[in-house]
Amino acid sequence: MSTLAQEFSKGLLKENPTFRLLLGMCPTLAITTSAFFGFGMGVSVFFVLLCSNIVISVIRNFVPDKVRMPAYILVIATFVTITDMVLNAFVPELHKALGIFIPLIVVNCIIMGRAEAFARKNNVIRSILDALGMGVGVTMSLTLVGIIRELFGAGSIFGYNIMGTAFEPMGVLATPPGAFITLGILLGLFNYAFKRLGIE
Amino acid sequence: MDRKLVVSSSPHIKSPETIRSIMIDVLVALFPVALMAVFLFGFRALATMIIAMVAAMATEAIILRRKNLFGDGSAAVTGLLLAMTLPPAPPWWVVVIGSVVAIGVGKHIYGGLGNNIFNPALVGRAVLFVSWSTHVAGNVWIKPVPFGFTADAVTQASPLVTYDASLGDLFIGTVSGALGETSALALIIGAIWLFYRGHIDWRIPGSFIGIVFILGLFDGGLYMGLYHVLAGGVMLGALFMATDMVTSPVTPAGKLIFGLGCGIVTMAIRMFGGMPEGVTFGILLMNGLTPLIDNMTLPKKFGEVKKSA
Amino acid sequence: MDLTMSIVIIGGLGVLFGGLLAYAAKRFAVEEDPRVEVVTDLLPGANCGACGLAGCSSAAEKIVAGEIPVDSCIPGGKKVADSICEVLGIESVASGGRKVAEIHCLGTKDVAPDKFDYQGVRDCKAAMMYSGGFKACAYGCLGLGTCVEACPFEALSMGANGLPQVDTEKCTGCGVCAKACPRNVIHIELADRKAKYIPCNSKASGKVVRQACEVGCIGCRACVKACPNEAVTVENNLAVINREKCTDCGKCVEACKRGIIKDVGTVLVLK
Amino acid sequence: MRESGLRMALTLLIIGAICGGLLSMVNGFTAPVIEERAMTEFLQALEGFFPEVEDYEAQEIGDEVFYYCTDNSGNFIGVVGQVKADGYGGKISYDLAVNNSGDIIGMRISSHGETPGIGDVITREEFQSRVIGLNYADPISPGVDVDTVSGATISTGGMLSSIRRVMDIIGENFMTN
Amino acid sequence: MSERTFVGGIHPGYFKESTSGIPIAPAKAPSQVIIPLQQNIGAPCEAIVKVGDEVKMGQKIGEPKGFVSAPIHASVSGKVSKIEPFNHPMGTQVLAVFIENDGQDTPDEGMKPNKSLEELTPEEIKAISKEAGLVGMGGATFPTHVKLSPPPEIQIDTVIINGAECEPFLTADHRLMLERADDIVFGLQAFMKALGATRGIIGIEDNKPDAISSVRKAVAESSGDYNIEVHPLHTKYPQGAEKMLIKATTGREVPPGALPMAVNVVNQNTGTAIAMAEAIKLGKPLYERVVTVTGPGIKKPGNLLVRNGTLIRDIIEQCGGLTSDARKLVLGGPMMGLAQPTDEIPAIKGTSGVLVLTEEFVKEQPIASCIKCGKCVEVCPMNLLPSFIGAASEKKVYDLAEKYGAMDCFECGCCTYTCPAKRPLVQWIRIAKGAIAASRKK
Amino acid sequence: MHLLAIIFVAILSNNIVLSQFLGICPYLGVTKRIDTSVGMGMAVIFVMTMAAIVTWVLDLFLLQPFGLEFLRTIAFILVIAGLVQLVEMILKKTNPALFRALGIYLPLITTNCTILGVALLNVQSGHNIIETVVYSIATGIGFTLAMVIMAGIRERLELVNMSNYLKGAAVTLVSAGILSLAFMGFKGMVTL
Ligand SMILES: Cc1cc2nc3c(=O)[nH]c(=O)nc-3n(C[C@H](O)[C@H](O)[C@H](O)COP(=O)(O)O)c2cc1C
Ligand SMILES: Cc1cc2nc3c(=O)[nH]c(=O)nc-3n(C[C@H](O)[C@H](O)[C@H](O)COP(=O)(O)O)c2cc1C
Ligand SMILES: Cc1cc2nc3c(=O)[nH]c(=O)nc-3n(C[C@H](O)[C@H](O)[C@H](O)COP(=O)(O)O)c2cc1C
Ligand SMILES: Cc1cc2nc3c(=O)[nH]c(=O)nc-3n(C[C@H](O)[C@H](O)[C@H](O)CO)c2cc1C
Ligand code: SF4
Ligand code: SF4
Ligand code: SF4
Ligand code: SF4
Ligand code: FES
Repeated sequence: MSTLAQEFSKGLLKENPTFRLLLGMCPTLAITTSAFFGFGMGVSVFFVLLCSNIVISVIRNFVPDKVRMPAYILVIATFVTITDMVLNAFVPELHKALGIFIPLIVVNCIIMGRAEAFARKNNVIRSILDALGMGVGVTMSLTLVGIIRELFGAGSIFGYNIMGTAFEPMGVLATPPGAFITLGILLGLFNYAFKRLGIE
Repeated sequence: MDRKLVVSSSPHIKSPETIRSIMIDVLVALFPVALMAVFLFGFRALATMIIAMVAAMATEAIILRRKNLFGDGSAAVTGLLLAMTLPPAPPWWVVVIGSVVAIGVGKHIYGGLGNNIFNPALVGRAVLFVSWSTHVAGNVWIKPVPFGFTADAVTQASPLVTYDASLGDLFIGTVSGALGETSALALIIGAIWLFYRGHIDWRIPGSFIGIVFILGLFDGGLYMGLYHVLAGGVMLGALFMATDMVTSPVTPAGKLIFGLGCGIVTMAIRMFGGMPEGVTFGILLMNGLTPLIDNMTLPKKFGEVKKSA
Repeated sequence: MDLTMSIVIIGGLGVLFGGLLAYAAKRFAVEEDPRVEVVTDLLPGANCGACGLAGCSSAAEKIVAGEIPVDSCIPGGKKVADSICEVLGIESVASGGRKVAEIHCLGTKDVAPDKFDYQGVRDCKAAMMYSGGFKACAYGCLGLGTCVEACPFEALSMGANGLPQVDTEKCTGCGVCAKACPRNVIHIELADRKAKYIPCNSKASGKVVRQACEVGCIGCRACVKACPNEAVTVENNLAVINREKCTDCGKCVEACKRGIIKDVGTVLVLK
Repeated sequence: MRESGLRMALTLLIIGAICGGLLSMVNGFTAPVIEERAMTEFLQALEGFFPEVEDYEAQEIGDEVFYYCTDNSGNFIGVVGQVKADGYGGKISYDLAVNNSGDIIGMRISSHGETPGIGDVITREEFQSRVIGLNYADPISPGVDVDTVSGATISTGGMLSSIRRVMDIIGENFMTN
Repeated sequence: MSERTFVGGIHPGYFKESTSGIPIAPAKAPSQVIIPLQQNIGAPCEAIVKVGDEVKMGQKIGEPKGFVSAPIHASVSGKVSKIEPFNHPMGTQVLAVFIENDGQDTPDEGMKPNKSLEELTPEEIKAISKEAGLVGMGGATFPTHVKLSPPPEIQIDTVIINGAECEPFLTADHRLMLERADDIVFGLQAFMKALGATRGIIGIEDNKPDAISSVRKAVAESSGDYNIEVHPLHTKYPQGAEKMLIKATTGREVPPGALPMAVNVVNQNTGTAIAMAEAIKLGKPLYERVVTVTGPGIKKPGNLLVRNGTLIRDIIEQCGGLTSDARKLVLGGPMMGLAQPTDEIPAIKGTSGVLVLTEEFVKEQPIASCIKCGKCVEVCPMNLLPSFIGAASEKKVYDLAEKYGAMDCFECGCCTYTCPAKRPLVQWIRIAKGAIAASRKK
Repeated sequence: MHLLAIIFVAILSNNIVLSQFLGICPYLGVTKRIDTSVGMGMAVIFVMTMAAIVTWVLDLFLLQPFGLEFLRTIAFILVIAGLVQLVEMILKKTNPALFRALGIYLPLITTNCTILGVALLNVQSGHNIIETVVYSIATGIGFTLAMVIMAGIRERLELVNMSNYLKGAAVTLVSAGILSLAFMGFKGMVTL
């Protein structure tokens, strides 16, 4: 079914959570000092999104409307906490870098947004595809921002030195101001590109 | 009637002043400052200024797809003022990146001349400062050698770290520091020209310098008051950068508040903060507040009786 | 120990808030029509103002309250109106077909000269303030694009000939442009009608039109006589074609010496 | 009765209980791993400073912890302090290792909020080499006895002041001979 | 030794030398006059003559339809040839009476001297001003009799004669003050008597020292017991704007949106005072006025006494015609005057100047973004924020425009004049005013 | 002095938006007009303080005694979500005027990471109850300050001709970047 493919692909570009929907901007700014951190955060979000989308679309019919929000939050928070503990146990370096932004995945608007807007209204298959698309979209975006900031702010990508030793990195890209400015300019470029490609 | 007439709204005469003429006036005002920089720091200072101006103008020309490099002259002003905030001889690529960031990020993201919120030259400088502090801050201040146009560069600590320069040296400019900030004398001469031409108003420089002086008094009496005014970038900032019309309030009361704010932040950073120099951050911060200040200080209309704000 | 306490605490908090919320929901219940939200979702969300209200959400409120008709949203068209009817459980109203904007002027710079050089704000309304507009024709399009700017759907663009062009795909027929035009050059018409039309807006006498424009309708009635179906009439010196009666035979086109009668569509898509 | 309070509470109770239970289980699984990792990490760090370390004893002084290290024959080989300095962007946490003759033999910054590219020079050789080898009896006045890094005076000066203070503590508490 | 002045204002080039030395000369009456039936702010008149009627010079041909309106009189004797819409200086088409001049200038019987000023009552003075069709000749053409009839709760204590003539290029008032100073003083006395005012002030910019001494002399020589002062004013545009003038001469500030009478002042132009004097002394209605014909596009500039309804084209012809590079025709001064699309436009009561500008004045400069230099804020005599009003109006955010003071702008043009970015601020403000007024009506 | 330092740091040198990157979504979304950004700021201060107190108590008396710190995230967010919803309901009924002023922002606040972030930061940095309250209020003020400054900037940018691609979020981010640069000037003045 072509619509199922759309369910997946919309998250990549058309409804890319970062550059189109402007959701979950905090981690996008905070932890993208390197490509690896961006990727790690993306995957974490991906994981939580997938799991919670599945569970919510399964339980959607049993949960009374009035306690919908608390119930979803419980589900999401559970997966977030699991992610937190697993990262801490097995990828401590990433856990330390992502810091408080791991628990804050709970309130990441992407996840709650998908739960409210999608999983609650759709069946499991569609919800999984939606989560896959959105998750890949987030991971791509975060990694991209990470790559750019790492390349110019440290001269490397995924830790591999690219720019040679004579390169003096542009420190501002590793700082909060650099994060804001980079993302702002990227957003502008994406707006332009989307318009050019005719993606509304 | 045989010819087609022109119809437009009144008034039908306009003052001869244009943006370009204002910018040329600013360049003229900066001439003594530039001269002094070359006199003190040699031809390397001239090179820095030229690189900054050309890079700024070229960036703007490319963004606007404009053939004329000089255009309305504002990019040249930005470039020159950026150079004025840099040490005499940073690496050329640092200067170029500074200009590109100033014009590209500081100015044209906002739609170009007149629309930017933050002072472009200072955006450029702040980005350089955070990115390559070793090249634009720290151990980069060259000891001035009057007439030593090609003399070797010897570095020296900034008077804002040592606090031991004489007031006379600070006034004339025979101290180490950024290109345009050392000579209060040259800056004042330039500012008088701008003042005479009606491009700056006493409020911003007056309140800025005034509050720096007053707070300086608390830091060690009259001497320190004057020292704080003369040392570092206060004069350059107050006379040429806080007065950038685009990024400062238009209302008279707003100008006073703006100057006070710049001075207070500058002095807070100098006295309690982590760095010797707070002017850049003081002005940038107040630039951000400018729209709010303008809104809070709408002038009283003619004939309006006291009505709260 | 951990396990039981975890279950107890999180479960307990769940019960606590479940209970509290349930209680509060009863205790602090506020009447609110949930349909407003649903209807707001259905509306296009362009906040274009074609309905005459501040935005889509206030339109939704008024629609639910029955203060304005369900088909008030022109951009949304029949589709939206129908789905709103479904939500509100009322019978679908047959709102007419899709509408589009139509430019009623062909007076490009070459054929309809200016009477003086206007300098100042590039806006049609502004230009009207100075001797009633710079165009020699007092009814023609000024070409400063106020309508283009006003269109909330980016359906208008200024053509190379100095007249606005409608992109019939994007145009929703909301009429915002027509309201913005100070010279009433833009008319809102059915999109899929089959008829000729006359892209001229001049109500001036033939003599005046001849001086001001090479193509404008002079009200000579040649078309009226030529039309076998009595579809053409001349009102206020301007020929008008009744789309119900017009059979698209093209007799009037041949008759018109000024060549101002056009197929619907030919001018609309002129790029 | 579909939307009754009881039902709402029950739903949340069930979901909450399941979530709580699940988390507890995962925690039971990961907590030991985390704890063990932290231990080995710390031991590795100690070994990095003192390869011959066999045993250590923690001692709290103020709100900082010092580890008194001994080799396999129980001889005192040095102290590692888990200490803090005032930096530009808040506290800097670091480990400082001092051998039994009172010389700094190593340091490791564990967390800091210094500006990347400016203050983070404290994590690099450029700065650390100025510190290594100093003795607790040496004067360590920032900018006078040991150069600060220009452009990062606050960070490096803060570190040096803190080192001075830590060395005093170590001298007082551990350097009895 | 000039008075205190207002804050703001500009010092444009004055360009007055070319005409200030040339005495007023009567213009040739044209063979046909075209007299629009709307010549004042307020309601238009109704024609009381028919096509084919013979009319005499000074005969009433238009009867006012409302209180805020003044009658209109024939400026020549002859035959009414048609009554139809014609171009009007306001840019619209207005019903006008066309009179074929018989060249006789036969005066109307109604034109005869009134009683002396001492004998006239205030009510009679008001009636005379109304019958003579007096309107303000300083530009706004507000009916004079209305100004002379304040509501009973307001006692006017001061009458100011506006001899500032701050608009560049114009010298009509200057010439009148030199040549007709006694009539100005007489007119002022009439206004004072009509209003029961105790103080009369004549304000004159100090770049016209000869006018100041001429008027001073006339005041000294005048008869009657009136307290009249002559105030030299700081030379600065818009010193002649009534609010600024009142501030400069009396120190009072007219509140925003209020009229001068709010501060117990009435303000009249010098030309209006002379028209008042003529109405009393000669019974002459307002059918001709002094017009400065000037500008670089005019070959032989001068001050002409022009009959109401004379085409601008005829006036220009009498001044040697246009130079080859003339491009813009303005009725009034360069700061507030209205640019005209054609010279086939009749002169009316409010036509104070015919200004023709050349190519170099009309070069269109591109509109740049506002650089927030604040120069417009500095010069705005009303203390508004023209830059923000303009920007808000450009973006059609009219509520913001209102917040920044759009409605209090009197369109003096200082802001547009001074703006280095060449922004058409006044035009934007006018647009905003229109939009705000429209939304208020709703 | 210590409390003053907390306030200074929370408002200026460690501004929650400009240097901690929390609450960016409302920062991009609700800064179009000054009055709405003030409203949002007030609502955040209120909810943040309340949530911080409740979660602090919860942490001290329920989670810590049983060694259940790993449940912080889930317990806190549950409490916050519940609280916000309760407040919303109660306000709507009891004080419609206040509800109209603040209420519309409340749903936005649940998913605003500043609230949970501050609750977590409070317990992680071992604040006592007074410090918790002070820190939360100051952080909220810092948030409001950043919001209002940005709203001022954006209101001005409304009147500017700029590229459509950059309008809105993009230019807001760039401006936030420069503001954040300016706020960096406050760093190093006070250390906690
Ligand atoms: C954005 C920014 C970040 C800074 N980061 C640090 C820092 O991490 N560590 C530091 O010591 N100083 C930092 N500073 C302070 C300056 O670098 C300051 O000039 C320096 O500490 C004083 O050194 P100097 O005496 O060599 O000029 C920072 C300044 C700014 C503006
Ligand atoms: C609507 C309106 C009503 C006025 N009413 C009076 C009035 O009652 N009394 C008066 O002395 N002047 C009145 N005036 C005249 C003004 O005071 C002023 O003289 C006139 O508008 C011309 O001024 P200007 O040439 O500066 O625009 C009125 C003007 C207007 C526009
Ligand atoms: C900006 C501005 C400038 C004016 N300059 C003059 C002037 O120079 N002389 C003058 O008589 N009236 C001038 N006026 C008109 C006066 O405000 C006022 O309307 C007039 O003096 C009233 O007299 P009147 O009703 O007899 O015309 C000016 C008005 C404005 C708004
Ligand atoms: C008095 C004056 C001061 C100026 N100061 C600056 C400045 O500090 N930095 C700068 O980039 N441009 C400055 N300019 C130039 C111009 O206003 C600036 O590039 C605009 O901010 C660009 O929109 C100044 C212009 C004038 C007239
Ligand atoms: S159609 Fe109307 S609004 Fe559009 S350009 Fe023509 S005159 Fe202007
Ligand atoms: S062209 Fe006119 S009718 Fe069509 S969408 Fe645009 S504004 Fe509406
Ligand atoms: S805003 Fe109005 S009153 Fe002020 S200077 Fe401009 S035109 Fe004059
Ligand atoms: S004078 Fe022009 S450029 Fe200057 S502030 Fe006013 S509108 Fe802006
Ligand atoms: S992710 Fe932080 S507020 Fe949305």
